[in-house]
Parts: sequence; structure tokens; C-alpha cells
Amino acid sequence: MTSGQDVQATGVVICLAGDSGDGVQLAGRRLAQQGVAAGLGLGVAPDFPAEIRAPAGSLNGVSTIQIRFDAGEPLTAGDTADVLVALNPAALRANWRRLKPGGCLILDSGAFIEKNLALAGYDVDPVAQLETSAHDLVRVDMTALTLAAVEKYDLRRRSALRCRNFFAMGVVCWMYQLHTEATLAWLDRQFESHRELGEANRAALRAGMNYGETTELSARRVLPVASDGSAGPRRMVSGNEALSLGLVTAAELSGLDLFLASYPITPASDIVHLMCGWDEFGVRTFQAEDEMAAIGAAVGAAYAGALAVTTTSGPGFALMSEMLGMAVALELPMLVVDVQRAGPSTGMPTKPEQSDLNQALHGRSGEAPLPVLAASSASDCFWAVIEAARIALRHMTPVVLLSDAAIANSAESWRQPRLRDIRPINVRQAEAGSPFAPYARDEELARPWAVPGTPGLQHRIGSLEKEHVSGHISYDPGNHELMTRLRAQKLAAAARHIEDTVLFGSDHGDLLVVGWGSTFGAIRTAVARARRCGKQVSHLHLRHLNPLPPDLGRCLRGFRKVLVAEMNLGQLCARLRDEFLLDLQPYSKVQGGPFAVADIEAML
Amino acid sequence: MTSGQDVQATGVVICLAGDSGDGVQLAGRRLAQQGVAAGLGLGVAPDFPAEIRAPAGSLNGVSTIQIRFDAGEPLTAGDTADVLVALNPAALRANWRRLKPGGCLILDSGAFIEKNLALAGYDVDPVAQLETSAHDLVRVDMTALTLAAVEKYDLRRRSALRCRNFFAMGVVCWMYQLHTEATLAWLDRQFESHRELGEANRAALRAGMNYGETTELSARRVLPVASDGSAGPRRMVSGNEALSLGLVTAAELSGLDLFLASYPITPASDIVHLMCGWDEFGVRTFQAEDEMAAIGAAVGAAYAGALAVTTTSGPGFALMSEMLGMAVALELPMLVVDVQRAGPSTGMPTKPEQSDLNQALHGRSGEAPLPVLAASSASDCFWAVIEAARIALRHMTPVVLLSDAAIANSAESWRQPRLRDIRPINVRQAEAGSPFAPYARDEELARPWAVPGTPGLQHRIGSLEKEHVSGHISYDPGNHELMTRLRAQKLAAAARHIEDTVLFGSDHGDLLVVGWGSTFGAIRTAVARARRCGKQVSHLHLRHLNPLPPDLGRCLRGFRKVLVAEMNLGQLCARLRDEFLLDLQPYSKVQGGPFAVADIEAML
Amino acid sequence: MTNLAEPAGVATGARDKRDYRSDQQIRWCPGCGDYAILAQFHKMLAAVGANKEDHVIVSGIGCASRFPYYVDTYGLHGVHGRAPAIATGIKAVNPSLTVWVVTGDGDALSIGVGHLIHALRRNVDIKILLLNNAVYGLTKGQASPTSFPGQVTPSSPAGVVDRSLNPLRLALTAGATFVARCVDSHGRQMRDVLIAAAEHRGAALVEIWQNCPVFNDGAFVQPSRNYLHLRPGQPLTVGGDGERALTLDQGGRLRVQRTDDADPPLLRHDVGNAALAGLLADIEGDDLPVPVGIYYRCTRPVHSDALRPEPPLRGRRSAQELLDAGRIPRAG
Amino acid sequence: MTNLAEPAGVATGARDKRDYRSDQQIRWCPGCGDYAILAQFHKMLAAVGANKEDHVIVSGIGCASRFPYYVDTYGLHGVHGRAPAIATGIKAVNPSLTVWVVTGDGDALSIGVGHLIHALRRNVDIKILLLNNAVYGLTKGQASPTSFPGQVTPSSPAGVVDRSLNPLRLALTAGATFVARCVDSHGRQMRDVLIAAAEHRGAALVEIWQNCPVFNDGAFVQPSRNYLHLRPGQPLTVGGDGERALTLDQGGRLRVQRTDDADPPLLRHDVGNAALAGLLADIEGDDLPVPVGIYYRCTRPVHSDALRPEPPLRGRRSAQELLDAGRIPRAG
Ligand SMILES: Cc1ncc(C[n+]2csc(CCOP(=O)(O)OP(=O)(O)O)c2C)c(N)n1
Ligand SMILES: Cc1ncc(C[n+]2csc(CCOP(=O)(O)OP(=O)(O)O)c2C)c(N)n1
Ligand code: SF4
Ligand code: SF4
Ligand SMILES: [Mg+2]
Ligand SMILES: [Mg+2]
Repeated sequence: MTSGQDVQATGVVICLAGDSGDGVQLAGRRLAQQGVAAGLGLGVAPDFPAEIRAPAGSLNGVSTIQIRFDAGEPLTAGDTADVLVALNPAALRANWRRLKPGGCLILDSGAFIEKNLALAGYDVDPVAQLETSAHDLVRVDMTALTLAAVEKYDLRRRSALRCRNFFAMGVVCWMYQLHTEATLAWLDRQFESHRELGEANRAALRAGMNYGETTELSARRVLPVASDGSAGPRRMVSGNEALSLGLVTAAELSGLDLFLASYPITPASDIVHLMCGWDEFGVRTFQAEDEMAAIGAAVGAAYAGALAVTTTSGPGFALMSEMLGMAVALELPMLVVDVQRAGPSTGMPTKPEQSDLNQALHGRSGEAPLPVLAASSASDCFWAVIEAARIALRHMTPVVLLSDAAIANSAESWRQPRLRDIRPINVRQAEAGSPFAPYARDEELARPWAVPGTPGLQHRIGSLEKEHVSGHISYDPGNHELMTRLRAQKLAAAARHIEDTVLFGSDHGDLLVVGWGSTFGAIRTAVARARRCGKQVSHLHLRHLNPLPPDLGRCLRGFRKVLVAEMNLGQLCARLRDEFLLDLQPYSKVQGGPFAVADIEAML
Repeated sequence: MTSGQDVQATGVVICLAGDSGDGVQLAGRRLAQQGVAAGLGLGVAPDFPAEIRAPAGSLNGVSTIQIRFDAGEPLTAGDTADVLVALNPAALRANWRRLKPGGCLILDSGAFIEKNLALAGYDVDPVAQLETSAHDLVRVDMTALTLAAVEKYDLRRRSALRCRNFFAMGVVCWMYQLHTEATLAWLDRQFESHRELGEANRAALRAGMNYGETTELSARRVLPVASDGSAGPRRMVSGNEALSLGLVTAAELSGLDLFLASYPITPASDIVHLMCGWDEFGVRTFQAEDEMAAIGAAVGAAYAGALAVTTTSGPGFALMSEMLGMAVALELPMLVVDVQRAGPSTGMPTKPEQSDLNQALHGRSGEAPLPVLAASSASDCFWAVIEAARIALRHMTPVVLLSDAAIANSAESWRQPRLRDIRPINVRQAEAGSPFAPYARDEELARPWAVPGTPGLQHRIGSLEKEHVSGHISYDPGNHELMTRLRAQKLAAAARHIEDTVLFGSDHGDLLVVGWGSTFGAIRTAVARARRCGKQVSHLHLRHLNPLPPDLGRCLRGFRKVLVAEMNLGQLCARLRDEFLLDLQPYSKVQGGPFAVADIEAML
Repeated sequence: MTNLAEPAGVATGARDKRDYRSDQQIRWCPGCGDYAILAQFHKMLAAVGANKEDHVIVSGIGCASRFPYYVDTYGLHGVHGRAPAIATGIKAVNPSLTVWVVTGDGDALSIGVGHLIHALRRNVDIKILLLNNAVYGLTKGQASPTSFPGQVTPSSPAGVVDRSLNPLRLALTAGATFVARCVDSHGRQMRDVLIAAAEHRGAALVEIWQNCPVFNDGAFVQPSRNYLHLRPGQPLTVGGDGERALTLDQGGRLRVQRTDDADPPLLRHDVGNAALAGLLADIEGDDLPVPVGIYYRCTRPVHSDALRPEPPLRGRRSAQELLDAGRIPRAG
Repeated sequence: MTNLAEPAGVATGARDKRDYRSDQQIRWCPGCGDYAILAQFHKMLAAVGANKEDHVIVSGIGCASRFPYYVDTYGLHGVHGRAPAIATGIKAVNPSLTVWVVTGDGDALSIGVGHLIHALRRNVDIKILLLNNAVYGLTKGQASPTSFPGQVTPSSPAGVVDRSLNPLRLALTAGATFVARCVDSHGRQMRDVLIAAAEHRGAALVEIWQNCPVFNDGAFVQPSRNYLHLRPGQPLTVGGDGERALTLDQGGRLRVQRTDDADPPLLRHDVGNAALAGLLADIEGDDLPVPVGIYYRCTRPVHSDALRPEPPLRGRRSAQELLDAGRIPRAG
């Protein structure tokens, strides 16, 4: 099946950059929220330093948030920006390349002082040079203006300066005629116990708006026209948020309690931070002493009848290898979510990568196959995790879901679904009285789930090889081969439920780009552009990495050339080459950052 | 390159079977030693129960050892036996299928009593039936004869009965006219502090010989003619022994101390048991609290300048995933030996399998490539581990060496080499005064090894991404891509040193069987037989699983059909299909036991 | 739901110990101390009138860890060292189950010591039976963390040099709320302790000295030392004649002293005194007795209560509310 | 080779603390307690006249674990929780190095507690600095095993419920031969303890209370409690006036009492008394002081000595002998 729907590169991209202490992420998110409230589609990509607090004013300490507003749902936050606000020289230096030719550069001239220039490594003040460039340069002394705006609240100088982020947001809101009511109200709520600070921030925000108005700053800039809203309201959602919402939804769809056991690790920790407040929704979270305990507790919870989940990232995922192998042997339903980051080892903890696929597919001792899925965008995490839960519960198997740092932290606008429109997840726990054999199998090759507390179904399972049907310990050679093959055939059973593959573009042609995970937006956008230029190129994005969709081979064979674009050295590509013996070529980017649309375009 | 040398299926195969308390392994090994002392080639395959002491007389408790004597070096212990000695009904039941038609079956008739028949699950006494079979049946009341032989030593009945193993050995020695002097002397030494027991065992051994003589038992049986011994003496060696010897040799060849850190696990524990007595040879062993500590200590030892090793099996290997990824990032030379057993999870701990290959190749987070080698027989462990050490030290990388339970416990005759005939291993540790950058690289892409204690070379390495050359922490996108590719290119550098592939048989033809690891003997024997029958079949056995030999693709392309025979579901096969896009077919056996020659013949 | 007065899974009607045997053939070596422990476990279940379906036994890997197969309750034979983590998960989602962990000295104190400590610290309501034979049985005799200095094993031919870990001291340090020691050959005492552990609400650690006749025979036989049977409120007398007892010296060390000596006063056992329990656990040396029985017991909130502040399954709010919320509720 | 009188790597000529700084930019947050600790560490190195090349600093992951980058010695920044294992390997193959482990409370006591315990139990000759800020700094503020009950964190919005682990008590339980506590803001005292640790031969654990101004500011400020500076042989007086001191009650518990009260007699600090060290480590409660300084010190054979009974590198036997031996020599 193919879809001819196209993707337009439209909208505006705004980039706020400052020191990590400047609060640009906060202001940026508020700005994004205001856009969503105005009915716009949204793409948000943050980029923050690895250190908790890198030295103030240094290049290492720069924090940036890029926001794209669009009429529809944009697929990325954009390669380049229309507006860049830089709160200090380091922020400029780290980000000036993002600005489109002719784009608007807004600097806090009050922060371009010698000390800061030196910290940023500028020998000469870059502003002189910028004045002669093709940019629309706006120098505002935000430092002074903010201090003046909040003067009456009698804050320490440092606290007063912290209001610059909302001044900057105010300037941008004015430029695009965005309302700020919701943010003003939010500031009220947020600073309930620090009234003064709340007032100061409100004042700074208004001052920024006023500054724009009085200086008639770039009043020409316009936002895309918002869609009419008839398709229902949208909200802003990050990948980790959507994943959390998806987990709770999956639990409700299956009528189970949700148990989440994790050990903190960037960029997955957020999920627990969110969900630990949701006990009213049937969620229990458990911060374990390490990742082995986390997955161990999840195994226990699965045995005891809950929808069990553990969330982690690369190094923690590696530590789970042994227990994940056990979960395969025990045939218990559970989810392991790996929010990938750049490796190997500790690597670059805050940066995205797709290099744990091999570990997910193969990282266990013995023959221990399990389903592996990937989410392709922030909001898609919601759907991906529901699908993962469905497979785990239908086939009694652990399932690995791959996300990554780019998806986890980026945000999108999203039309949240209605629960009643989602297919329920059938769960059959064995009932007392039924004749019982723990390793008998149904037509999905699933064994029965008999939960402790159910009278008459007492049984023992374990990590030693088990006899088919009875589940007793067995060293019988033929039985081992049978069990090994049955565990593999479960994946074939799961494959039967995978929906037909949807190609973007034609189902045959010169070039097919295959992707998975967070590369979705960049690939789709690039391919759409290329198609508009008349190129014979299509895009196939995989959700199911193991088992693969049954019709995948047919799809791949329709093209003269197939590229597999991944943020690794070709892990999916190797899997597909083995499976289909087609000369697929890897297209790799391993730079701790997502593909830009331009990266993909370069190879089309 | 190909070799036309052929393999003759010759020699005799003797099988001793009894309860695990009966000491058949001990007697079998003595018997094997006597054969080696007589100048014969040897293949030994033990098969013992998973439990420490399974219930006496039960099928679970049967322990068997199969011994093959040959003029040359036999490649396996044989599919079927010429002689089977069964010390009780369970031993018969578990093993009668091994006996060749017309083979000689020797039973301890004193043990075929009702209780034992019931324990073995025989409803009727099988002996009656056997008498009419094509076997050469010999019933000896070993129980009574042994008790009589040792009567004068005034032992408890149980201890006296424990001498039956040597009675049985005596019978076999007589049949084949094998000398027993060395064993008699060995018994003396072994029971120095229990003289009486030693004497009793000697008496039982002699009684067995005498019994054979006086009853003129099968005096027709003959041994193969021993080779003339001019090629030097042989010894018997098991896989774990050869591996240990190889480690000590590698340390001496490289001029380093050897540090072995491990956590006990079947079937790898033996290696430590052996080496912990070798401190005079520069060996230090450390029993860690778990596998993470074991590999952690090995990493520390490697950093401090030793030849560092850790030995383990599947579940322990899984636990090492995270630290192994770190070792890749740190680029330190070390060896991880995985003596594979049947999985997944705890699986069948005493049984062999080749299913950790995927884990070895891919079981780490991030892009963390490393060399993977496999040993193909007991004595080959010696050479494989030296090769692994050479690669680790030349390219500054952790290396995984795969063995398995079949290799580890089986034994072979072996002409031990002279150290001076083995190429030394060059090690260059950085010296004080040299200008120093911890991540500068030589032509092998190895970084320098600067060992703590060396003045002036202080430096810090770590698990975060490092800047090329300087080794400082770096989040630079381009640097990360460069480092990721450099780590991968080290493997290409290692590949350049791999010797030309030696094919057994012609370099083109109808069928090529590809194997790795412990399947060597069975495949080689089967292919040799098929070739003698005129079949166009060749055998290619891989030592290097990553990187692959540069000429491998050419070798594979010479054949109409290529089968990859593995004790897993096709893990090497998948790797080769991806690499060469050839339609190689897996031939799998996943039964917790090695391929028999007949298994391979069946598919030729 | 659980409540303190009537522990979960403990019904009133007593049954026969044979009811609790599973149909599996037992595969320990002849003479192994594990048999005696299993027998007392079956008796304990009968004594507390346990409903089979409400008990779960979780284990790691080792000879001791085969335990679940031999009891007709729910059971999970896990991987090496991680049983407490698995048990924590079981208990978290169904606090009304009675969850046992059966583990060995290697399983619990070597590879698994982190999980043990954290389960005790959190006061997870599980009962941990640590079958201590001071050796790795299943892997054929290597030294374990409780092996004795000087013990010769296949991996320590010159004798163990490391100090041994004291499981009771460790349990107290970690914050266990029930700490006891038994000996495999003292059946009655073991059963009483097991019953008390079953009835305790919170993390219990029971160390059981278990003889491994194959690899460490007689390891715990200490002919020169007496057993000191700990009884709440009773003086800590040593030996049968009651003429000697434990006292505390000024450096905070326990000493044996004649009971007719008035100063310092005789100590009485107080199961609620953690300091005393610690001193008893630390007892070492030929001249001091071996305390057996319950060293320490107290109550603290259990982990599963903390995890689920309110019963969630019924009357829980729908995920739709979260989906609809303008902003996602964050805690705090 | 190492010998007791003159610790390895400690030369005589004192140098300047600046000599021990590396060229890396320090990346902790402004005001972080780690700065003060690093400064004292540099000073300690200068004070003992350390040869840079003879020191190795091993760490795990966390803010504290960035430490090695900032000292111009050898250093290895490992993975989370496993520094003691790595350090054990380093020390095993080169006992003449002075090996430091720098770790955080999460690194050492959560994921890494097993390795910590076993390194201490074996008396590996390493010095472990546990920078305790009672929180996970690097991952942005979650509860650690030393977090205080009630502490609100992103993962415990209703406050921490678990009992906290006591690093000193744990170190004593595990068998550390040097146990001390310092506070980041008490520079002089910290330096003295660090020097003593550097000179100790055996496994040392030094807990350092470290303020994390970003995620757990002021966690260790306890205005109502006094510091008790532990000095060998001195009475355990509380407060500056010397009018109150610690005594031991009959249940083996520490109490504060007026010094003019004769009975029971005042306790004096005895660094060789493990029982007393344990009681001091267990001190809790507003009315009792916070002991700082060296709690305990003793000597036991160190691990690397046991590993290499004789110097192996020189005069070792050739592998050829093993190859030629008719049978492979087995231990025992
Ligand atoms: C990850 C892992 N490492 C090692 C092993 C091997 N192993 C199995 S049991 C065991 C130790 C058993 O000792 P203990 O816990 O004292 O139990 P016992 O057999 O003495 O009852 C070991 C090391 C394993 N199964 N898994
Ligand atoms: C295997 C693994 N799990 C989790 C993490 C994430 N992580 C990094 S540091 C840390 C805890 C740090 O806390 P602590 O040890 O107290 O050090 P601090 O930052 O407070 O100095 C965690 C959980 C990791 N790096 N590796
Ligand atoms: S090896 Fe020891 S502990 Fe294990 S079953 Fe045998 S006697 Fe019991
Ligand atoms: S987060 Fe806390 S511990 Fe970490 S560097 Fe910042 S202040 Fe220090
Ligand atoms: Mg044990
Ligand atoms: Mg901390």
C-alpha cells in the first residue's frame, strides 16, 4: 500500500539560546504552548548541555530551544531558523549557523561585554561583522530593559536578570502577534509562593511585548494561518510524556494495573518523574537500586499479573541483558523501554543515537528472541507503546521499545485520542478450575498467565529449560530443540498481526529510503521535497524491527536502490540484508544529533 | 588455499557408563591416559548429569565417558562405540543407542537387580532381550568380583563398591592389551594418605585384567597401531586445560604478567581451578563477587599493564555487557573467554551450544565493535587464545574468545609445542619521556598503552566520548563520528593480519559446509567421508568471526550451495548473509549436544 | 488487603505438612542439610494453615535455590542473586501474597548482596531464608563470602584469606525488621522461627546454617562453643548450668562472666534493642557462645504500603482524564 | 615493593598543591561542595609529597565521579558503581601504586554497594572517598540510598520513605580497616583525615558530607547537633564546654551525660575498638552529636599480598615447564 500525501515545508522557526541558567527552555516551552493554544501545529527541539551547570557564559553551557509553528503538524523542528534570539555571545557562537540567510537575529547587547566575549572565545566582537551581513540584526539591551522593568520588585540582581528569558519571549510574541494570557496566568500559578518573582516575570514579559511595539520591531513577520480547530483541540507533548500517557492508556485498555520499575538515567528518567505522581490512575512506580533490580521487579510484577514496565537507556539496557534473557525463558509479558543515547558505554548521555538496535535484537545469551519496536516521533511514542503492550500481552513475551534522546525531549502538537476509539487489549489470565499446564500454548503460541493468588493454579517456573506443556525442568535434547524453535516461532505468530506496510510515495521507483525511529520527520520531509522536484523516491518507515512486517520484502524489491538511513553504522541495514539478501546500503550519521532534512536531501 | 588431506574414520571407541557416584569419569580418564602413553591419538567426550548428586541409580544420575583411540589425531570421540561398559541399568538405558551393531556390551550383572531396574524405568529386565540381539554381550558380576578382590582391605561396603570403576577399566585394558603401570603408580600417589583405598583400587584394576585373561574375553579386539612417536610425545589435554596453557604461554610470549578474574560458573570454572595453582608462572587469579566485578578487575588490570582475562559462560557473559562496552571505549587490551552452554538464561548449564555468538558480536549498547574468535577443539583452545591475545595487544582492544561445554570437557591427545617455535607477541608500553597523547594511534589504529607508575605519562581515560588524539572529554559531533568510525576501522586493521583461509577439499564444487567452534571434528569427518564417496563437498572452518577473513567472500562464491552448520538457529549464517549477500543456508542443531558425524552426513 | 493482626495468606485451619509437597523429585545430594530445612518449611506452612495459592517462593541459582520446585505453592526460580528484586515486584503489585525468598550464601551475599541490602532497607514485606553452607554447592565447592578463613577450596588452594561476611550483622545494618539464626539440625527451633517469620510483617532475614556434606562437611560444627538460645526477656546465659552469662564491658564488648558476679549486671535479651542485636551478631571467638533464635524484631512501614498510598485497582481515574488535561499533571 | 613503614607512592619531598592540578576545566556547579574536597585532596597530595605517577584515581559515574579529570595523576572514569572492582584489578597487578576510589552515594551505595562491600571485606589496599550529598546529582535530583526520610525529589514527590543506609556502619560491617567521616566545609580536618587515609595500608572508607546546592542544599546542616571531633584516647565530650560527654548504658546504647556524673564512667575514643566504632556510627537523633574524624582503624593482611604470595615477575618459571609436564599441575 502506498500513500501519495505530501509534506509542505512551511511555517516559522524560532530559536532561543542562552546560558543554561537563563531559563530559555522554560520560556521556549511557554512560547510553544502559546502557539498550540493559538491552534498552530508545533515542533520543538531542545539542545542542552551535558553538565548540570556548565560554567556560566561558556560554550559548554549554552542551552538552546528551537520551535517551529506550522498550520499542519510539522514533522521536524526545522533545519534552520527564521529568528534567533541570543542572550549572550556564547549562545550566538553556538547557534549562528542555524539562522536562515536574511533571518532575524536578536541579541541582548547588554550581555555582549568583554568578559562574555572572552568566555565564548571571541577575539573580536562579532556584532560589527554581523551588521554587514545579510541578516536582519536587532540589538536590544535586554539586560538593562529587564532590570528596569522589574526594578520595583526589589529583587537581587541575579534574580532580576533571570527574568530576561520572559523579556525575550515577549519580544518574540509581539513579533508574531501571539497572545500571552495563558503564560501570564501560568506565571501566577507557578510562583504562588514567590509572588514577587511571579510579578517580576510578568513584568518582563510585558516589557518585551512593549519594546516590540514601541520600536515597531519587524512587525512584518506573520505566523502561518492556524487550522480551524474542528479536528479537536491540540496539546503540546514531548516523547517521554506521550510514552507515559501511552503506558497508562495501555494499562486501562487491558484492565491491568501498571507497574513501572526503573533506575534513573538520562534521557529516560523523566518518565518516572511524570508517572510517580499518577497513582490515582493505577500506576505504581519503583525506583530500584540498579537496572538489574528494576527489570527484576518488573519480572516479579509481570508474574504477579500487572502490566510491567522498565525504562532505561543504553548502559542500563546492557545491564538488563541477563534478566531479559530470563524473561524470554519465563515467557512473561513485559515492556522494556530503551530511550537511546549516544554510545558506546557512557558515551554522550544527553545526545541521541540509534545504536542500541543490535543490543535489543541480539544482546542476550543463548537463543532468546523477542519483539522489538521503535517510536518515530514524540507523539508516536503513545501509539508505539500501546502496540508494544498489545504484543507482550497477546504472545506472553517481553517486548523492547526503542525511543531516543531526540524523541524523548522534543515536543509536538498533538490531537489527543479518545480511549473508546482505541481497540481494547484482550488479556486472559488463567482461572481457577481450568486444567492447568504452565507451558501449554494457545494459537498465538502464548502460554497461560496464571497469577499467584488464584486457587488451584500453583505452579513453578524457572530459568532452566522447561518441558513443553508441563513446564518441568527438562534436559531432554529433543525438547530443548522444540522449545528453542517454539520461542522463535512466537515471533512469526506476532508478525501475522502486523498491518500492511504503508509506503510514502510510489511503490516502485529509483530510490527507497528506509528509516526507523526518530529519523522519521527528516526523511519524510526530504523525500516529500524531492518528490515535488519530480524525483522517483519513496520513504518506508519501520515500526516493527523484529519480527519484520511480512510484506516488507515485496516493498523493498520495488526499487532500484534502497538506502537505510540510521543514526548508527548500519544496524537495521545489516538485519535487512541478512533477511532479504538485497544490496541495501547504509546511510549513517553518528554525530549525537538527529538527521537534518538537508542531510537526507544530500543523498537523494 | 585448499588442502586435500583426508580424514580416515578409524580406531576404537570405548564407552564407560555408570552412576555419577561410580567414578567412571576418573577411570575413563586413566584409561585415556594409558592410551596416550601407548602412543595413540585420542578423543574423549564426557557426559555428566546437571545435578551435583542426582538420585543414585536414576537416569538423571548417569555419567558417561566416551574414549576413542586412533593412530592419528581423531577429530571426534566418535558417534558410536565398539565397547560399552554399563555399571547399572540406568547407564545401559541412557547409552545403549551408542553401541555399534555387533559391538561389545559389558554389563555388571550384579547391579541388574530389581531395585535398579525400577530406578532406570525398566519394567522387564532388558538383558534377556539383549541376549538375542546382534551384540556381543558380556555379563560380569563386577559387584561380587570387586568385593572379593578388595576383601582384605576391610573397607566399608560402599567404599569397596567404589572400586568397580577400576575393575571395569581393567577388563577393558585386558581386551585391548593396554598397559596399566602408569595408572597403578598414579593410584599410589593419589591415595598417599589413604593407602588402603589406593591398594584396593589397584587390586580391583588387577582383578579386572585377570578376569579378562582367565575368561579369554574378546581377546580378538585390537588397538590401532600407534604412530612411531618420532614426532615427539603426546599428552592428553582437555579444552579448559589447553586454554589455560595457552593463556600462560601468551603471557610469556608477550612478557606480561597474567591476571585472571572470574566468577565461578559451569562450564568455565575449571579454568580458574587450574590456574589458581600457577602463581610461580606469573599468574594471579581472583575470584570476584560477580561477573561485573570480574570484568571490572580485568579492566583495571589491563589499565595497570597486565595481560588481563576473564572467563565465564552465557549468563555471566550477559552481565559483562556494560563493562565490555566500556573496555571498547577505553581501548584496553583484554580477553573475555565465554565457554558457551545451552541457553537462554540458565538453560541447561552442563550442555554445549553455540548460541552466544550474537551476544559476542552485538551485545553492547552503542556502536561497540570488537574481535570475536572461536576455538575448534580441545587442543585448539591453546592456539586460539594465543591468537586472541595477539590481537588484543596489537590493536589495544578487548577480544572475545568463544569455547563451549563440549570443547571444555572433552579431551584430546596433543603434541605440545615448543615455546621458541611460537612467534613472540610484541608489546609496546609507552615510555617516560615520549610525547604523550592517550588517543593518538599507530598504524594498527592502536592507541598507546601508558601504564600507571610510568613518570610523566599521567593521563585520564573514561567512558565518556573522547577527543581524537588528546583523549579529553568531547561532545563534538564530528569527533564522535570520527571516533565511532575509528573504533570500527580497528577491526579492518585486524582483518589484514588474518591468514589465508584454508579450505578442506576443493575450492569450488557443489557444496561447502561452513562451521566454527566445536563442530569442527564432526564436520571434517563427515566431509572427508563424503569426499571419499566422490561427493563434491568441501569444509571451511572459521576461527575469526569478527572481523571475517578478507578472502572469505571469494571462498564462499566457489560453491553452488553453502550450508552453515551451527549449534544455534543460524547466528553465523545471518552474519555471513548480511556481509556477502549470498543465499547461505543454516543447518541447525539445538539439542544441548554436539553434532554427530552422522548429523552432518545426513545433509551432504 | 493485608492487615497487621492477621497476616495475609495465613488462614486458620491447620493442614497436614504433606499437603504442601510438590510432585517433583528432589535432587539434592543424600544427607544435604537442605532436606531438613524443606521439611520444617512444610511443617511451618501446615502450622500456620497457609493457603497454598497465597504463597510465592522466589529463588536465585544454587542448590538452595531449587527450593521452590519442592513446595506446592507458586514459585519462581530466577537468575543468580536477583530473587529479592523479583520478590519486591511481586509484593508491590499484590501485597496480599506471602512472599518468601530462598537463597544461598553465594546467591545472597556475593552476586546478590546489593539487592538483599536494598530489600531489607526498604522493609519489603518478604521473608528471606538464607541457606548458609559457607560454600558454593552447585558449582562444586568454591569459596563463598561466608567461607571461613583458611578454608581450602578448588579456587583457594592456599586457603581462604578474605574476611567472611556476617549475614546477621549485614541484615541489621541494612535495616531488616526481623533477624534470626537457625541450624539445620535443630528442627523444632527452626520451625518456631519460621512461624514467627511468616507472621512478621516486614523484611525478615533468617540465616540457616546448612550442612553441605559434599563440599563443606561439618563446617558449622564448633565443639568448643555452646548454643545460646535467645528468649525475649530472659538472661543471656551460656551453657546448661546457668552459671555463666553474657555481660557488657565498658568498651561496649560482650564478655562471658559467672552469674554470681554482681557487676556488671547480667544482660537480658531484648528483641527490640538493635544495639544489643548488633553485639550478639558480632560475637566471635571460641570462648563465646553461638546465639540462635530471633535476634531482633521491630515494626516499620512496609514498602508496598508506601508504593500504593491508596487502593488503586477499584475506583481509579481513567487515563482519558490525563489525555484531556490541558497540561500533564506533574507531581509536586 | 610496598612495605608498611613507608607507604607506596609517598615520597618525602613536599611539593605545591598546584602541581597536582590537571589542565582540565572543572565543570561542577558554582558552590558545589566537590570543589572544597578537590582542594583538600590536592593539598593532601602535596603534604604527603606524592609522586604523581604512583597514584591512580578510579571513579564511577556521577558528579563526584568527575574527580579524576581534575588531578594530574593517572585516572580512570569508569561506569556506574564499579570503581572498586576496577581498583581491585589495578592494585592486584601493581601493589606499589596508591589507588583512590572517588564515588558518590548513589554510585557507591545503590548500584555499586556489592563491589564496595567486597572490596572492604577483602581489605583491598584502596582508599575510597564517598562524596555523600544524599542525592543523585548528575541525573538531576532523585533520591539516593542516603537521602533522608521525607526528602522530596522528582521521583519521590510524597517524600522518601525508605530508611537511609549508613555508609560508616556498612563499612564497619563489611570489614573496612579504616573508617572516617569528614564534612566538605571543615577543610583542615578533612585534610588530616585524607593524609591518614593515604598512609593507611588497607581498605579505607572516608565518607565526606558534600553539599549539593542545586538539588539538596543544606542537607547536612543540623543546627541542633554538635560535632564531636574524634581524637584517639580522648573522652568523647560533646559541645565546646566539655560539660557533657558520651557514656554507654546497660543496653549497649550511647547516651549524653554530664561529665561531673561519675557513673557510668566516661567513654574515651579508641580507634581500635570496632564495637565502639559501630555504636558511634549508629548515633542518631537530635540530642546526640555528630562524630567526625577517624572512627576506626586496624591492620589486617591486604588483598594484593594474598594474591601474590611471592613476587612473580622476576624469576618466574617458564610456561614451557607446564607444557612439558606429563600431567598438568593442579593445586592442592
Ligand atoms: C550470572 C551467573 N553467574 C554464575 C552462575 C553459576 N552459579 C550457579 S549457583 C552459584 C553459587 C551457588 O552458591 P550458593 O548461593 O551458596 O548456593 P548453594 O549451591 O551453596 O546452595 C554460582 C556461582 C550463574 N548461574 N549465574
Ligand atoms: C548503568 C547506569 N545507570 C544509570 C546511570 C545514570 N546515572 C549517572 S550518575 C547517577 C547517580 C549519581 O549519583 P551519585 O552517585 O550520588 O553522584 P552525584 O552525582 O550525586 O555526585 C546515575 C543514576 C548510568 N550512568 N549508568
Ligand atoms: S552440593 Fe552440598 S548443598 Fe548442594 S545439594 Fe549437595 S550437599 Fe546439598
Ligand atoms: S548537581 Fe550538585 S553535586 Fe552535582 S555538580 Fe551541581 S552542585 Fe555539585
Ligand atoms: Mg552455599
Ligand atoms: Mg550523590
